[in-house]
Amino acid sequence: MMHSLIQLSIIVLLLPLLSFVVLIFFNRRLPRMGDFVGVGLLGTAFAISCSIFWTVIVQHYDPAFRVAWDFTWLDFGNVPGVGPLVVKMGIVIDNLTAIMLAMVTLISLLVHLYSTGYMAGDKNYGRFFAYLGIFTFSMLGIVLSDNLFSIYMFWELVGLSSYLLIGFYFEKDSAADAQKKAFLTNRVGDIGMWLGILILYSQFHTFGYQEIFQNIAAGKFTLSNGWLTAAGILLFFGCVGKSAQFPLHVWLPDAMEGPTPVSALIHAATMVAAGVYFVGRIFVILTPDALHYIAFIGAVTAFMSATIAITQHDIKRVLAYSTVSQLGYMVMGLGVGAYSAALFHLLTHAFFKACLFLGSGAIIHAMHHEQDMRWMGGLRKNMPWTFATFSIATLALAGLPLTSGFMSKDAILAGALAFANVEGGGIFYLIPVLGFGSAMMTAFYMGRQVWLVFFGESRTHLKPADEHHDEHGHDAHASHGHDDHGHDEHGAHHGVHEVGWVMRAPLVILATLSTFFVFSTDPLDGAKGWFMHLVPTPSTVVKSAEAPKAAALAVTGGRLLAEASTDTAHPAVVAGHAEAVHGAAAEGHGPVFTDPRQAELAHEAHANHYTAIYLSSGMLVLGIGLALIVYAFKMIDPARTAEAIRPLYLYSFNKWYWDEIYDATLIKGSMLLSRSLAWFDSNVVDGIVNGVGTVYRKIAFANGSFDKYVVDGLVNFTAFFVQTSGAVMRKIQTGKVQTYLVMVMVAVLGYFAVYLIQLMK
Amino acid sequence: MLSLIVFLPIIAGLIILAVPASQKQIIRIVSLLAAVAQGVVAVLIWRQYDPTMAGIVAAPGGSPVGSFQLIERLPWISLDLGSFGPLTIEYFLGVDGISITMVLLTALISIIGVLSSWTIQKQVKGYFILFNLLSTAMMGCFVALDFFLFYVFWELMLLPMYFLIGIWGGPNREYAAIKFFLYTLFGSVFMLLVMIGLYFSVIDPLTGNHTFSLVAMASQENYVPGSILGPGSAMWRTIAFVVLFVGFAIKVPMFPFHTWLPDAHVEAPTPISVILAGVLLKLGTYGMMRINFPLFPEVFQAGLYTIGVFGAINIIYGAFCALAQQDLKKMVAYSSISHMGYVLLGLAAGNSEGMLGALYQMFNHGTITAMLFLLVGVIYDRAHTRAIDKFGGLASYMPVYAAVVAIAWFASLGLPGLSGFISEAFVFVGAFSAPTTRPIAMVSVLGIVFGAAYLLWSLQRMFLGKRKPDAVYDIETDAHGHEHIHFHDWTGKLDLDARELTMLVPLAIIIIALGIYPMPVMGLLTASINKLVTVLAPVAMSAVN
Amino acid sequence: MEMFTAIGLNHFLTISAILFSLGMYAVMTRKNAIVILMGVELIMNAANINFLTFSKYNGGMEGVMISLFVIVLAAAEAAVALAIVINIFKTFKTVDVSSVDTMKE
Amino acid sequence: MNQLTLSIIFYLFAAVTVVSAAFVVFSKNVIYSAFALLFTLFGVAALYVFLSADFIAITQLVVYVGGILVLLLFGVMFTNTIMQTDIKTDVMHVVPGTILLILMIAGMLYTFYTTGDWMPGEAQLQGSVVQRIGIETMSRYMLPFEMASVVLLVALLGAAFLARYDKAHKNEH
Repeated sequence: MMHSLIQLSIIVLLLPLLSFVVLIFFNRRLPRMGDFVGVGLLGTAFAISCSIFWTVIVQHYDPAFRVAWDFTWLDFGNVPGVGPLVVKMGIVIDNLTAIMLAMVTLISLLVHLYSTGYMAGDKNYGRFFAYLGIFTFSMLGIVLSDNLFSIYMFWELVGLSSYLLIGFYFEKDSAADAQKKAFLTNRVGDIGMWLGILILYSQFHTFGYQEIFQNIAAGKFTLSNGWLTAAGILLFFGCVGKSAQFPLHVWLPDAMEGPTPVSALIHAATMVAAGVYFVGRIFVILTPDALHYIAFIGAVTAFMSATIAITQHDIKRVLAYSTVSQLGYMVMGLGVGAYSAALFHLLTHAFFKACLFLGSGAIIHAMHHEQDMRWMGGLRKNMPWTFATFSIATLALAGLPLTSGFMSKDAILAGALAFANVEGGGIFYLIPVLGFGSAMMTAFYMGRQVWLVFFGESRTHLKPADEHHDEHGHDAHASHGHDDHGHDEHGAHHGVHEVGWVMRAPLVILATLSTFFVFSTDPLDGAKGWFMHLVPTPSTVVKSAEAPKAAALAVTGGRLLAEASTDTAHPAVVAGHAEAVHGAAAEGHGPVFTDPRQAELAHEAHANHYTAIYLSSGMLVLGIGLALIVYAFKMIDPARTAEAIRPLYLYSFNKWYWDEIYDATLIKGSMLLSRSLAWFDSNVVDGIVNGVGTVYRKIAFANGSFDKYVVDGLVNFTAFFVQTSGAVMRKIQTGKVQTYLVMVMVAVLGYFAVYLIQLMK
Repeated sequence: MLSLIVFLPIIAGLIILAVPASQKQIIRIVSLLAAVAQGVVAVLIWRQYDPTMAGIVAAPGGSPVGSFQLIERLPWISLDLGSFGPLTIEYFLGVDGISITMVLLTALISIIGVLSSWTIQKQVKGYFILFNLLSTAMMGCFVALDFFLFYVFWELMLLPMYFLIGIWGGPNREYAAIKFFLYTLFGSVFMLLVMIGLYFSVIDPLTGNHTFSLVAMASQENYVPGSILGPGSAMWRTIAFVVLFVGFAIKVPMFPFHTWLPDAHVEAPTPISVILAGVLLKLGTYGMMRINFPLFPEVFQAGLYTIGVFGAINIIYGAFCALAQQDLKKMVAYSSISHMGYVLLGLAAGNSEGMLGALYQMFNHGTITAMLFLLVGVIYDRAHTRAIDKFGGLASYMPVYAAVVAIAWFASLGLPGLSGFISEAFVFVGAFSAPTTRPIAMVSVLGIVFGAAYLLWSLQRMFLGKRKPDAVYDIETDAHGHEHIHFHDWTGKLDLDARELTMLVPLAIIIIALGIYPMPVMGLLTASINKLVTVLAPVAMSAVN
Repeated sequence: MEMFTAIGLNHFLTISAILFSLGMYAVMTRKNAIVILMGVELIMNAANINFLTFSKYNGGMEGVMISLFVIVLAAAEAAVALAIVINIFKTFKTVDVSSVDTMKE
Repeated sequence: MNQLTLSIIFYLFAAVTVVSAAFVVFSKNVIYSAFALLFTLFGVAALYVFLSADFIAITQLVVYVGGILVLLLFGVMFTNTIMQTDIKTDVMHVVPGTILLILMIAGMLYTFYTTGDWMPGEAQLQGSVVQRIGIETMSRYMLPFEMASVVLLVALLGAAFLARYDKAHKNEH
């Protein structure tokens, strides 16, 4: 009997699909192109997932909560060498799933609402909602999947919907390029993920998370530990592609070619976070080496994109790079073992970043599709609501205390510090350093953005007249209906006015969700919040390969191990109860781990909590202060600074030249290879085939030339002979062979007669 | 039952023979009815089929026809060759999991092919007679269980194909037809030799005579020790395997024997391309699974790695060549080379997942590629060109066409939820699970990206963006300010018309349905595949040698 | 009667003689080069029959072998001759040998 | 199978052979002659069987019917465009030819039937000679066999060359 939650979640999963099917076929026939269908169905889905959320999170307040259901999808029969083999598809609901369900449906619903205002008048209005539907469906699929195969399927499906939505204005070549780039880049990541899945499958002949985890825990992984690390890293590659981690981050900024609500839903809140979610799912099989790799990738990504974001002019690109940077944070968090913190940041980030994007959408809408911050300014008077919500979200992103962002980010940074300490310093201190550095930069560029957009005086009139269309990343909105009244109003602000409620309400809701009290009673410690309690760090199933380290950890780790309950089957459960008893402030707070390394990390993270708070607040002050100094008090002229450090400026402005590098090496290279192979195919391989024929002709010809001299010689000789004899006996010389033949026969018969006569005698 | 499905088209061909050539419509309708009837019979067969019976090989000591189904077995030719003993050739039909899927595919593709032949105007009568002959030959190949019978059908297939390409093809058709003919003939000549060798090496356990029955050949204990291909004569068995493999590989087509395919496709008319890619290519891999591998399992085991490497070459090489093509049809042709590479890779895995993926990929590639070629034909009818760069922005003007194209293209690049993905996925699963082919699998996974690359790129160049300056159509704005395009000398419906939809929509539905729940087809396969794997497994040989 | 029922050497020789003469007649009288070729084939068949006949009633294999080679040669001859005929046709636009008399002076 | 039926069959084939041969020679239409020749060759093959040279009979069928006759037909097709309806062949030296024909037949038959009666050897060929042919080919007639193959090759190449003479000619300049 299916658990009622499962049934509900299936309904939630299928409602967006239904909306897609209905809209894709009938949007032209329905009134208002059927947007109410999308909104209505999503509303229902959200309501149901709220009930799930309530049941799971509020009613059973249990870190170990888990219900699962699966069915046989493929039956391979009795496979030789393996025995009966089936591929199962299934759904698992635990705390994380429930939270993600609520989050995804909520943001999707808000974006649907918002789009009814933002996309109004588009000629493909209905199709837009259809695409949102298929996206939501596949995203929910990722969230609910209980096995690697189905998550891979939905993984690619979100790739598809992202492809469709980025290229929503496919008439624009830039959009078409961007969608292709996004899909292909993601595919590169997916290859890695797929190989990782294959490694695990080839060992256990199953795709299910639980089976795989139990098998590894039981030490059934026969290949070397290196393979397990490889599997982890390869699976992480999927996340690298989807969550736009370095070096596959290049697609996300270009993805801003899509309509802004899409950027908010897919490229900020949900899809790009799926990578982090997935790594969280497989967290337990990641070996320490794999985790190091992940941590470094995350840190580098966070830092790099932060530096890029500083110099961008396009309001959406700044947000895009900050998204990449924040995703880098989450990945780093996972890498350093701060599992709960990373997923917590995933949740908070989803809300405030969606708020930021929708806000920027509102601004763009109001500014008639002006996206360049250099020509904005002074909007706070015209758009108070947008201003308020946008600034709250900004502060959350920058990590100001009392915001949600503060708690999660701080937890991650604490984890990073702990990690560095546990790993024994050295190179590993790079990670927290990069983390704090990008925290500072985040504060700076967000401050810069808010100031440029909302404060000061309007700079629309400064915009050079010729920059209407040629700006990269100009919202494709310009390419349809709205355009006609778009650009004739530069230089005056009477065109700019607050957006309608249908677009304002989502902003307000999201801004509210960006504050601390939603998540925790203590504004300073997210760890005391319900999230980090309900989504505890699971204990790894990998046997710690490095014995000496384990010994080294025994000093502190051993003490924690001593506290561990005898029941090691569900360490997290035990931890949950233990925590409930001791209270959050108790020493050794956090789950109890069987693995000394994890135990050490958890301990250290708690220990470093306040250090992290001080450092990050310092960074925040530094960043925002710098922003104010530069843009508010005008003490430093950004232009001249840029001139002073021109190379650095250009390096950052051109996004570290990654696009150029890839274009020059990979793209050009593969095109060259393909052309040369095609040439090889048509000239060499096929040439050999035709060559056989040619060779035969050559032989025949050579032989022919031989014939020419010998045979023709004979012929000529015959001719000569005939001629001379003809001169003699021209009378009987008719030149007809048959005549000669007749004569010959006459002669023969003559001889024959003579012979017969001889015979008679 | 099987005879019916095999010879229905021939009967239709005879009827058409009686119809005066001027009655084009009647001729078309007759062939359509035949194809539909064939489809109905195929479905009946499918209903009767019991997926739990494995087939492949006669159970030792069990029934001589193994667990094949719908058996039809009659002595066909039996001569007394004196010193050579009696020559017995049987009319021996039967299906197991491997063949029934192909039978279903063939029936489906034949219907599609007849429908898409509607536009053929030149010598309709001759065309449809040849077409029906071809469809009989294909169906026969898939159900024949007597090697000689198989060979007859196999050869019978060449002739109509040759004429269909050579007469109804494009400008360079003679070259393409000859090339196709010579290549395949080259392959089948070797097959003949091996066939005779096998005949003299195999004894039917019941009659004690030499036999052509594939069922008898498939079980190693029927081989006469000391005979030319019997156990022990490793060298000859290897040679026979290689020769046979080449014969089938030409049909697949496997690098480096693939160059006939692009030419043949580019020159062939649309329905023939559909048949060619949809069914004929499958005959190569089907032959491998039915004849080549089970008859020489130990050689197969030894050759796994090589086969896998060739599969990988097909995948990557085909994808790269496709990336460079300017002619849309040529690109699709190379794409099917690449996709057949997956089949080879799956076979090389030698385990159930891989083989299952391979066979499923054969089925899906049949439907998907048929769709691709139909779509190419659609645009070619309108624009009279296939140059990818001569379009641009079509999606705005032919939305339905663009949508269907998107389905086909994404199915072909292996998007989850469409059937192509599952087969490719399990090919990789199998290839990776087998230690032999693991490195190959790692390399050929790259095919996923390059496949996506050329498909998406062509999609963008033809459908997205704006009309290219040198496009083959003009944009006109009507009274309401809506933009329309029109192709020169194309009077029909701009977007897909009813006939084209009746061809494409069922295919699309099949592709999507099998992408979501593959069991309807996979369920037919599993028993046979598992049996096949056990037959091929090295242990099976140790019993004989 | 016995002379007719018991198939003997003479029967075959008779047939071969008739074939030979007919072939020779064709060669002599026909103008169409191809028919001439056919005549030649007839002659060769006649020869073959003789060989085989004698070889049968003599119990030796020589005749059989030689007739084999004769057939081989016949094939070669036919190929070359036809090539020549085709060339003649290309050159003179006819296969009428009577009109091909450029060898005359 | 008794003497009588055997001989009946023999006369049947003999008749076929001779009659169709005559048709070959006397028909005015080249196509007809070609097809008549087909029957002649069949008949001759049958006679070979009577001479217990089954292998030769098969070869006869394969080479003549399969090869030469087809060649001849091709020749006809090539040298007479299908459009041109009368594929006739006209004649010369009819009178001397006919006389010679009669004389030849008469003379030879006379010789056969008068010059004593032929003594069949004590050992006659019996049954199939396939095996013995194989042995002979590989032992005694090795050289002629090889030479035959060479001859065939050369003839083939020569024919190929001749048939496309003008092409080769063009290639020269």
